[in-house]
Formats: sequence, C-alpha cells, structure tokens
Amino acid sequence: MGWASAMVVLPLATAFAVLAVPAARAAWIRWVALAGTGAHLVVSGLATAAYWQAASPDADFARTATAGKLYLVERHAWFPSLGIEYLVGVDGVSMAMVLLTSLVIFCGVLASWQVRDRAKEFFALLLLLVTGVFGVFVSFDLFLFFVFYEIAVLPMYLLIGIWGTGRKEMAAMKLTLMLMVGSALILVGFLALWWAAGGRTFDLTQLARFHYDPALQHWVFPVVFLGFGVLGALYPFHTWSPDGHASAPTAVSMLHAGVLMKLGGYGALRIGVYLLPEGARDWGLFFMALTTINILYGAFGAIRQTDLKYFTAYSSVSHCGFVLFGVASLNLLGAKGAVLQMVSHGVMTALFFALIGMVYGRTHTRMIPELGGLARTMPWLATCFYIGGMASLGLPGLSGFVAEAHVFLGGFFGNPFAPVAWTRALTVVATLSVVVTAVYVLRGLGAAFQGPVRDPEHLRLGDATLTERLSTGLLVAALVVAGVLPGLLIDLVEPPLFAVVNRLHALPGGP
Amino acid sequence: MTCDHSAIVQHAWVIPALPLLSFALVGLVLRPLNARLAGAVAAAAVALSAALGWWLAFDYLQFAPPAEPLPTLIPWQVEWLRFQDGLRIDAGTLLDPASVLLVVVVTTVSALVHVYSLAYMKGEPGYGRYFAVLNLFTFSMLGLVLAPNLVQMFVCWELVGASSFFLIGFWYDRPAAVAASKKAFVVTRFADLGLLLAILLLGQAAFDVRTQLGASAGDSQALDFAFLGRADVLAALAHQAPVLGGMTALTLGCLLLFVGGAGKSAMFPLHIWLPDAMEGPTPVSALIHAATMVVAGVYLVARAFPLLAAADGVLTVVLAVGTFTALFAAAIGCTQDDLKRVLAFSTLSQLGYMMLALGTCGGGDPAGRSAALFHLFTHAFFKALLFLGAGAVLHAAHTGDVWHLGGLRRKMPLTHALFLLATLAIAGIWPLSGFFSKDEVLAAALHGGHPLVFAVGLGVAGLTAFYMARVYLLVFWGEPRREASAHVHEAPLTMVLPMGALAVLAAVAGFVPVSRWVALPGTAEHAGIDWLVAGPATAAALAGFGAAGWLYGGDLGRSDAAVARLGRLYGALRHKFWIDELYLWVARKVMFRLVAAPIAWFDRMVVDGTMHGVGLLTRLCGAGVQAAQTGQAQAYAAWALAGGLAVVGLLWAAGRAG
Amino acid sequence: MAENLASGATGLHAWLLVTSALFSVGVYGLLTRRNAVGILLSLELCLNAAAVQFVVFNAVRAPARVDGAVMALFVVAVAAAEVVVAMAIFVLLYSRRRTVDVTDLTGDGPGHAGGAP
Amino acid sequence: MSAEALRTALFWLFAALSLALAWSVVGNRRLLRAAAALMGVLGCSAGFYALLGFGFLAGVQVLVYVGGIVVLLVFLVMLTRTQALLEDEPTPWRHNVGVVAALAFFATNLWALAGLPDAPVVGPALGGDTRAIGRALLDVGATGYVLPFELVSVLLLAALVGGIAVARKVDPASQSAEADHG
Repeated sequence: MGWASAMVVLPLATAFAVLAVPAARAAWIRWVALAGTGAHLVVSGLATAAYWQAASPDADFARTATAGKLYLVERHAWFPSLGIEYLVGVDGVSMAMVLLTSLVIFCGVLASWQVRDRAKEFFALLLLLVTGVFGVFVSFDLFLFFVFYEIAVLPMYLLIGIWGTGRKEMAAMKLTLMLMVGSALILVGFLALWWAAGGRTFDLTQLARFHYDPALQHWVFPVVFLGFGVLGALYPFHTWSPDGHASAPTAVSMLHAGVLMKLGGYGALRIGVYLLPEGARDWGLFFMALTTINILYGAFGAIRQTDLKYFTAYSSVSHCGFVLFGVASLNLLGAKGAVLQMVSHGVMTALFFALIGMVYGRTHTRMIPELGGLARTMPWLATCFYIGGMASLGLPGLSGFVAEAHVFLGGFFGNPFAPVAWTRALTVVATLSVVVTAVYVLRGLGAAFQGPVRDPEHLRLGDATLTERLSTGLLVAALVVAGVLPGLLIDLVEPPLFAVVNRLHALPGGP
Repeated sequence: MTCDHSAIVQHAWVIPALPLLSFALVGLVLRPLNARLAGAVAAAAVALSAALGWWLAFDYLQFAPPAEPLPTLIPWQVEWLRFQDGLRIDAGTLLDPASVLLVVVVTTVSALVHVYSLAYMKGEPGYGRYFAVLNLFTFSMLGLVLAPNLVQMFVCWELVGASSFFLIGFWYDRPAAVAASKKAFVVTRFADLGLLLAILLLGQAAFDVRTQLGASAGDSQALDFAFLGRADVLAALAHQAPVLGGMTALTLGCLLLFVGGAGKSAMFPLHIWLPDAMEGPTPVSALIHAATMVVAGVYLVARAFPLLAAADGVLTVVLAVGTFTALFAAAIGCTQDDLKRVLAFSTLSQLGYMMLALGTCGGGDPAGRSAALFHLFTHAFFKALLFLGAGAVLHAAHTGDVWHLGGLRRKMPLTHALFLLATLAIAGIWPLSGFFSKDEVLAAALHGGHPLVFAVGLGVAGLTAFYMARVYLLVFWGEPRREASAHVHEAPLTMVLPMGALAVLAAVAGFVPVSRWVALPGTAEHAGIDWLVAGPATAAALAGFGAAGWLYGGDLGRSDAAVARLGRLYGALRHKFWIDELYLWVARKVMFRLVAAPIAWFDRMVVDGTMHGVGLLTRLCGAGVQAAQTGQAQAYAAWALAGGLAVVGLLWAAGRAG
Repeated sequence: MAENLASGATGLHAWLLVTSALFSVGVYGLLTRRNAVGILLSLELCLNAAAVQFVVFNAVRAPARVDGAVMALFVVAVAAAEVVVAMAIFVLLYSRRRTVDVTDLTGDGPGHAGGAP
Repeated sequence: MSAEALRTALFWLFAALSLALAWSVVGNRRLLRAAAALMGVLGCSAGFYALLGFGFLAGVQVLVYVGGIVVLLVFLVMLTRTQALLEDEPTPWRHNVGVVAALAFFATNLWALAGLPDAPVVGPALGGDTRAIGRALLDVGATGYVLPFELVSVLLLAALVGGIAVARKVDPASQSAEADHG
C-alpha cells in the first residue's frame, strides 16, 4: 500500500477499530480515535516528505515542465469497461489539503473529548466522513473522486441529525439536500466530461489531454462550478452553511467548515478550471462578480449575528468567497491565493468552532448578548479567539493575510479574459471586506470576551483543559507558522497551479 | 572603513529580533510563570535593543563618507513571500538616515516606557500580557521603520495597529476602553484599506514598468522602495495611461498611500480614534499614540517621498490636510478637560505640523521632508515626556480631569519640573528642541511659497503654547480643587528616571543636525536659525503663554467669562465639531441599520426563503404524490391500469403519427 | 368479425370478445369490491379470462402445440399459490382487525373499524 | 344439428352464462354467492377448454380450480365471516371509476381486436392434449417448460410455507399484544 492509499485506509481502519471497541468503554473509543488520527497526522507528514523526495529530483520543479505531474501514484483497474480506475496520488495542492485535513481531524477528535452520547457511532461516522475527505484529495479519477465526495457528504446528515443542537433535523436535512443538489450537478458535469472524451476514462490527467469543444465547455463549466460552489458556499447557495454549522456538533462544524467546504474550491479549481479552460474563460468574470457578493455579503451578514456559530458561519461564507474569487480570477496569484485561503480558512474556522464548542460547553449558551467578559475567566480561550479573529481579518503574521494578499493581487492583476477595469473594480469592492471583517470580528469578540462579566455564573467557569489547550494550541500554531513562513506552503502548492494556469494562458486571447 | 565592516550595520536585524524573541518568551513562557520576571525580561530586551540602536546610529554616521549624502543600505534581506517573479517580497532591513533615526527614537522611547511601566503597571492583573504586547509593538514598529519594501511596511503597519488595539483595550473589562480599542482599530483599518489598495495599484503599475524595463530591472522587485524610487521607474510610472478619472496609477496610488498614512497619523477626518485611544494605559499613550506609531503615517509619506513628489498634486493634498489638522486639533485642544485628551489633540496638531512640512515640498525643494523628520524626532521625546508626566499625575491622583487637579507642583516637584520643560519644548522656546524643529517646519512653509500655511503655522504655535500652558497651570498651579488631588505623592524613581532621560533628550534633541542628515539630494542648505521665522514663532508662543496665564494663572472667573463670550464656537470646539457623533451615526444608522441589517434580513428571508421555497415546492409535489399513496391497493390497481392504458394510447398515437 | 357473428361461426373475434368482456368485468370488480375476499374473487376472474385467452390463441395460432395450455396450467398454479398466501394474510388480518374491508385497513394501529379497545 | 352448430351454440351458451355469472361475482353483495358464481364461471371456462379440444385442461380446471381453489376461497369467506356481513355497495365514485376503467379496458381490447384479422377457431387438432401437455411440461429442450414448471413448483412450495408461516399463531409477545387489544 502506498502513501496515497494510506491516507484513505488509515482513517477507515480507525473507524472500524472504533467500532470494535465495546460501547461501554467510552474512554477507549476516544483514545483509539485519537491514536488513529494522531498516527494519520504523522503519516501525512511522512507522506509530505515522501512527496518532496519524489518531486524534488524533477529539475525545473517549480515551473512548467513538470507541472501537473502526479506523485506517489497507485493505479488499479476498477470497472475497466467504463474506464473507471482506482487512481490515487498526490500533488502539492492535494498534499497541502491532506495535511490540513489531518490537522483538523486530530484537533476535532480532541475537541470532541466530551462527547458521551453514542460516542462509538459518533467517532466512527466522523472517521468515515474524513475518509471521504481524504479520498477526495488523493483521487485523480473523477469517478473515484465522486464516490469519495459522496462519502464525505453523507455522514454529515447523521452527525448533525443525531448529535447536533437546536433545529438539528431541519438543518441536517437542508444541508444534505442542498449538497446533494450540488453533487447531482457535479455528477452531470463529470459524466458530460467523460462522455465527451469518448467514455473511455475518468482519469483526470488523461482527460486533461483531451480538448473539449468550447460549446460543451460553455455549459459544462457553470454546471461543475455551481455544483462545487454549493459546497463552497457560493452565493446564493450558501444558506445551508449557517444553519448547518450552527446545529452541528463541534467536531463536525470544524471538519465541515474547515475542510469539507474546501472541497468546493478544490474541485472548482482542480476540475472546473483545469479541465475546462475555455468554459472558465467564458464564465470567469461572472463568477468573480458572484463571489464578490459572497465576500461582502457574508461579512455584512456576520455583523448582525448574535449566535457565535452563525457569526462564524457567515464569516466562513465571506472567507470561502475569497477561495472562489481566487479561482475565478484565472491567474496564478488568484489560484495560489485560493489554495492558501483554503488552508488558512480551514485552520482558522476549525479553531473558531473548536473554541465555540468549548465556550458553549461551559456557559451553555452561544448567544453573544448573554456572554461578556469571558476573558477574565477564560484567558486561554479568549486569546485563541482573538488570534483566530485577527487571522480572520487578515492580520499579517497570521495565515489569512498571505492568502488574502494573493487573492487581492490576483484580482487586481485581473482575469486575463476580462476587461481589467472590471476585475479591478470587483477587487476594490472585495477589499472593502477587510474593514467590514474588522468590524464584525471586533464587535463579536468584544461583546463576548471583553467588557464586564454579564452573568455572575460565568465567574465560576474555568479555562481550557489540557486536551482543549492541545487542540486549540495546535491550530493556533498552524495559523502562525503559515503566516510567518508562507514560503513553506507556497513552495508546496505552486507547481500544480502552474499546470492550471498554463492551460489558461495557452488559450487564444490569453496573455 | 565603510559601513560594511560594522557588525551592527550588517546585523541590524537583531534590533527588531530582540523584542520579538522577548515577546515569544514573555508571552508563552514567562507570563504565566512570573509576571515580575516577565516585565523585567521584556524591559531588558528592549533596553538592549535601544543600546544596539544607538550603536547602529553611531556606526552608521561615523562610517559615512563626510562630504557625501549618507548611504542607503540593505545589508540583510531574505525572501519572505513570493507572489510571482518580479513581485517577490523580502524581509529585510533598509538602512538610511530616516530609518536609523527612527530606530533610535523607537528603541529609546520604547525602552524608557518599558522601564516606566515596570512601576506604573505594578499590581495590574495583566502585567505579563502588557509587556508581551509592548514587546510585540516594539518589534513591529522597528520592522515598519526598517522595511525595504511596501509590503513589509504594510505587514508591520498592521501589526502595530493590532498591538495598539490590544494595548488600548488592555483593561478589557472597561467598556470605554473596549469601545476605544475597537474604534481605533476599525478607523485605522479603514485607512489601511487605502494603503492596501495603494499597494495593489502601485504593485501592478510598477510590475508593468518592471516588465517593460526588462533586464535593466535586475533583481529589484516591483514593490521595493529602491525600485520605486528609481528615476527611470518614476518617469515610466508618470507616463502611464490614466486609470481612473484622469489620474495615473501613480497619482491614485499615492493618494491612497496618503489615506493610509493619514489614518495611522490620525489626520482629519480620520483623527477620531486618537483621542479615544487615551483609554489605554498612559505609558502606552506615550509610546504608541504620541511618539512612535502615530508618526508612522509621516514616516510612510517621507519614505515614499519620491513617489509622492512625482505624482501630481498629492503633496498639495498632504499640505492641505496637514495644515487643517494642525489648526483644527490645536483649537479643540484648548477646550478639553482631560489632561490626556489635551495631549492627544496636541499630538494630532503636531502630526498635522509634520504632514504640513511634508506637503510644502510640492515646489521641488524637499526641505520640508527634513523638517518633518526633524520635528518627528524632537516631538517623540517631548511628547512622550508629557505623557509620562501625565501618567505620573494620573498614577498619583487617579484622575486626569484638569478641573479636579491643581496645585500639584508642591506635591510632585520633579514631575512638575519635567512637565514644565516639556511644555516649553513643545511650545518652541529656545533652546529646547521644539524651537529648532518648529522653526524648520515654518521655514519650509515660508520658503516653499506657502505664506498662508506659514501664517496658520504661526497661529498653531500660539495655540499650542496656549493649551499647554492652560493644562500646566490648571494641574500644577493654584490649589487642589478636589480631595483626590490633595493627597498625591511624587512618582517612584523607576518612573521619574525614564522621564528624566526623556527630558534630557527633549532639551538637547534640537542640536542634533537631523535635517542635514536626512536631507535628500537637492535640498537647499540653509545655515543656522532663520530669525525671520523663529522670531514670529517665539512671539506667537509667548503670546499663547500670556493669554493662558491671564485666563488660568489666577482668577479662573476670567476663563469662564471668555468661554461665555465665545459661546457657540466654544461649544463646537468642546464637542470636537460633533465629528464622533457623525461617525457613530454613519456606523450605527447607515452601516448597521441600512446595510448589515437588510442584508441579514435579505439572507434569511429572500435567499434562504427561496431555498426553503424550493424545498417547499418539492414537499408539495411529495404531498401530491403522497395523497395517491392511500394504502388502497385498489387505487394502485386503478392507477396501474390507467398507466397501462396510457401507454397503449401513446403507442396508438405513435402508430398513427408514424 | 361481423359476418362471422352473423353466420354463427365462432371465430377468433368472438372468443376474444368474450374473454375481454370477462376480464373487464373482473377489472370492475377489482376496483369496486370492498371486501378483500371479493377482490380476490374478481382477480380470479381476470386470471381465468387471461388463461382462456391463452388457450384460444393456442388453438388458433398453433393447433399442433400446447404452449397456451401450459400457460393456462401455470395460471392455475399461480392462482393456487396466490389464494394460499391471500388466505393466510386475510385470516391473520381478520383475527387482528376483525374486518377485511380494505377501505378500513389504511393507517396503522389495531384497526379503525372494530379493533380499537 | 351439426357438430359445428352444436359447438357454436355451446360457445354462446357458455359465453352468456359466464358473463352473467361474472357479473354476479363482481356485483353480488353476498360473498358466498359470489364465490359460487365464480365456480360457475370457472366451470364455463372448463367448457371452453373442452370446446377448444383441450380436454385435459378442462379436467384440470374443474378439479383444481373449481374443486380446489374456489373451495379454498369459500373457506376463506367463511373463516373471515364475511358471509355474515353484507358488503356495502360501492360508493358512486368507486362505481364510476370501476365502470370507466372496465369500459376503457374493454374499448382498448376492442381496438386491438380490430387490428387483428379474424380467423376461424378450428376444432381439436390433437388426438388428445394430455400427452402433449405432459411432454411439453417435462421437455428440457428449447421449447420445453421444465424450468418454469419447476419454478412454479417452488412457488407453490413457497406459498405453502409462507401461508403457514403467516397464518400460524405467532410468538407469545405478539399474542399478549393481541390479548391486550382484544
């Protein structure tokens, strides 16, 4: 078994291991899950090393010659008659996403330490979910991709419906149904791509060699982009996100907002723009405009929220808008910014949801007006919240800035197929979010953590426990490392993006 | 021997690195362990950094060839962020006279404030946190000063803003402090948006130029100051096609750059955050909101000076904004009651002075830039001293309301003496530092061909003397007007010593030939003191003193009468022209109620409603189908039959059609 | 068809007419009967009509073979199986609900007609 | 009266009789009488088989269908005590739906019939159908029916087992539940 398969097999094996533990042994279940995800974090690190080792001998590695090359590939026929293969491998972007996912799930398990109700099923489903996520990131066969995609989406229904809070059934239903609609669009797109290429292969690298008819691209691209956009909270298909995240249990929100929503941007870039450059050319400006709405709209929406989770969810809508905005910019800076923002927002939002879960576990409320002055009793949580908030508003030195700077520069340099005045105008509008984000972050966090303590009961609450400190500390460390040493991540994700951008640049009318 | 052989010049990065290291150490390790130790380590690190800063300055000046302008060096830089080829961002240290000067100012004031804070903040619950953030601020400010490119500057620019935010909101359980910190952050953030857009705009324009230049661009990156300052680049930028409203990217970019600088330096109309920022601990006000961070805007304009000078009309905007702010803030300063607020408006006014000086360079003579930096240099010391003095008063009397204080000169003689010295310095009395720098600013205005600005400058000098004398008299003379100020005591030595050091600096800083060092090529040399300027300025200051002495020196009834006579004007000044209220109205009513609330409503009702509507439609269809699911097998049979017959009918129809 | 009827000869049309009529009557019963056993009776009518039709076609189209007859046999067998299962179900249903009126059998619970305590 | 005329007469007799009885099957409110009428219909069908020359089939029809299945149905009627219950008349709506459905079906059949050329239905072409049917049922060749035959036997077995399984007294838990409801 190779590294890429290990990424999928390990969480699945952990899920089975969890199932094998007697339900009464709640502590064992947690420890098994933690061990499995911890091991996965280590294995992801090793896989990254293996990837570097495999990739670095390629001379001119960061440039065009080897762009689009896969590493650590494993290929087995699955349904040969339809050209479906078990094709897994990694490149820089997927490696980065795998690292992000392993970090988030590890911290998610730590943050779920308090789950007592049907813990076994909870952790098993969580691990199944994350298996799907890992699978999506390592699979390079569209069919396999879709299978994993569905595996990633479906356990969410149970996780929210059973372990959620509030109007959980409605939220679970809404989330699942909307995401299923997205999946349906994706499937239509995939099948169109497969069929138009002769129906012989789902292999992404081979499909990339096929030149699709521009007329076909013109309608398949929006289908695929919208399909992924639903998961990436593209306006106006984002409304599952606030309800879903608000109702989901902590670890699920972390994983969902942190990683699953990234599948949208990942797919839109990886499959939408990569396979359909001419479709992207036709629709780039339109989607830039739509995602500009996303960015501002989510930010303004967050201002009015009183529930910490809704607050974070709207902020996610805004930040995921940056991802899709970067993708729609159709240039290297934008694409890089999109991937960096995926990682950055993933860590940041996972941190937020973990912290909200911890605050909620203590105060039993998430309503900002009922909180206040929590920094006095929970300095650790408050500090982490503020660091997350600062990352969210793009403070340099934390990961958000690097990503947003790329996205803004990408938008400013412009979609090569659209009038530069338009893309610049859109970018300027998008940059307004920098201020709006500052407003809502400071308002929300200020009301919750600063000021006088509003509820005297809160004075008796304690700060983070050791597991909570570990979980949030890791995420904060990731934010800082990604912000202070952005080169690490950029070196990792840049080469595959050249492949995407080179295809765009090769188009007639391109730069 | 040249600069290359100086260890500290080569390794100037150590100066910001020390506070950063200390920040990490204090913040992560020492803070929870031992607060006192944390404070001591933080102060020691910055003190070491200050020593290195002085060493750097000496080496830099000593090794410079005598007759030539001082060199611009980048002895150290590493790749930090690679956007794309030609747009690589390095972290590095840019050494030129201005940055070395600022390094000295920042490290010195910061070290003194650290020491002062050791006593001032004693017993505060967040002692360790305070020093950690103060360290972070020092690091960021040094990074800003030493930035070799716009992006490093922006990065540190944001970091100082964040440190300022955390320090203003240090007493996080006080709603006023929280509100002030948010206000400061959001307002400066709004201005930073200008800087960000300027970076985007200039980055893109300069990147295009760099592409045009081809090989001659060398390894220089588009956003490096070195590249942006090149004559060929500036010429190319100036000849680009207009991007918006007839302005080139250069002009627009410089305007936006100035917006950023104006926000940080609290120029009108973005000044509203600075007076509120006084909610933070007073040493913080001294360091951040008087001596260092708020001058970042001035420094930015000075740093990007070649760009601004090359852009049409931008310096005129700088001049107008600076002049207006100087006058406006000085006038408001005359009516405020809180000691720290008076000082804050004084800071605003002095920052306006510096901007004004920068703005006078539109005629081509960059003397104003030197004057601005010189004033920045002297202002840092006397204003920090004023704040630390105010801090000592606050520390002793627990109130900053000048009408509650009075007669402190007997209880706090040392503080009184130092405060008096700083008051004289800021008013511009010979031979204290303010005299020299103010003289240069006014001279630049006069010789730059701006007599009106010169006249306003003189007026501001008078007003400055007036309001400083007013608070000085009210606080230190007369009798204690409230119980609180009756039982005060002198500040401890740890607080007085840094103040003393600052006093020495404030006294002698005027003799440092700063403006000669920082002068750009082409600056007209003018020797000595221009009494044509200094005479009226001193006269204005003395007039201000006289007026204040008459109104506040003895019978306070005279001031009441004067207030009554001024009537509405006084009210407007006292309420700062209701600008805060205007902003609040815009924020609350417009932004929250007219934008955010409708969007939230729109999202729930329309967007989500549509989604729910689609869901409902599906469910209605389902209900329709469900109605057929009666459980009645006979109904099913009937439907099956109907279906079968329909199929037959279709076949029949198809047969007919075929 | 008309001339065959007039001549009294029993042609294919006449046979099919009869079986169709039988089947249609069965359909009517199937849809209108309320008693489950009655429905079953109507169903038998339909099955039988179909079986007869099989045999008719057998006789007309392949007089030398017996395929239609075999089908009729199968129909009988299937009818037998159906009746057995139906009987079991109805008996059980009756013992639970005291009715086999299908219009009373919708919904769950121990019966709306007579089973409620 | 020739044999042909007799056949014709018998056909029409059986036809008229079976239709009349069929009407009783679907319309009679007394289920026992309806079951009896069904017996008659099936008997008439046996007559049809005989007329077509399938004597064995007619025998099977009488023995198995009339004698076995319908008797089972009569048992069922009695077991469920529906003979005592006068079945309600169908509601006008159900009646109308039934009539329309039946007529539509019949009309469709007529339409199909119209497209079919009439053909004389000849008399028995086989010496006797018993042997032929037996051979066909057990023929393993391409035209044989051994597989369906076996399948039908499995079906019958399954029906038998299933019928017993469904109708037998179930486990005590549900019995007590029944008692509660009783």
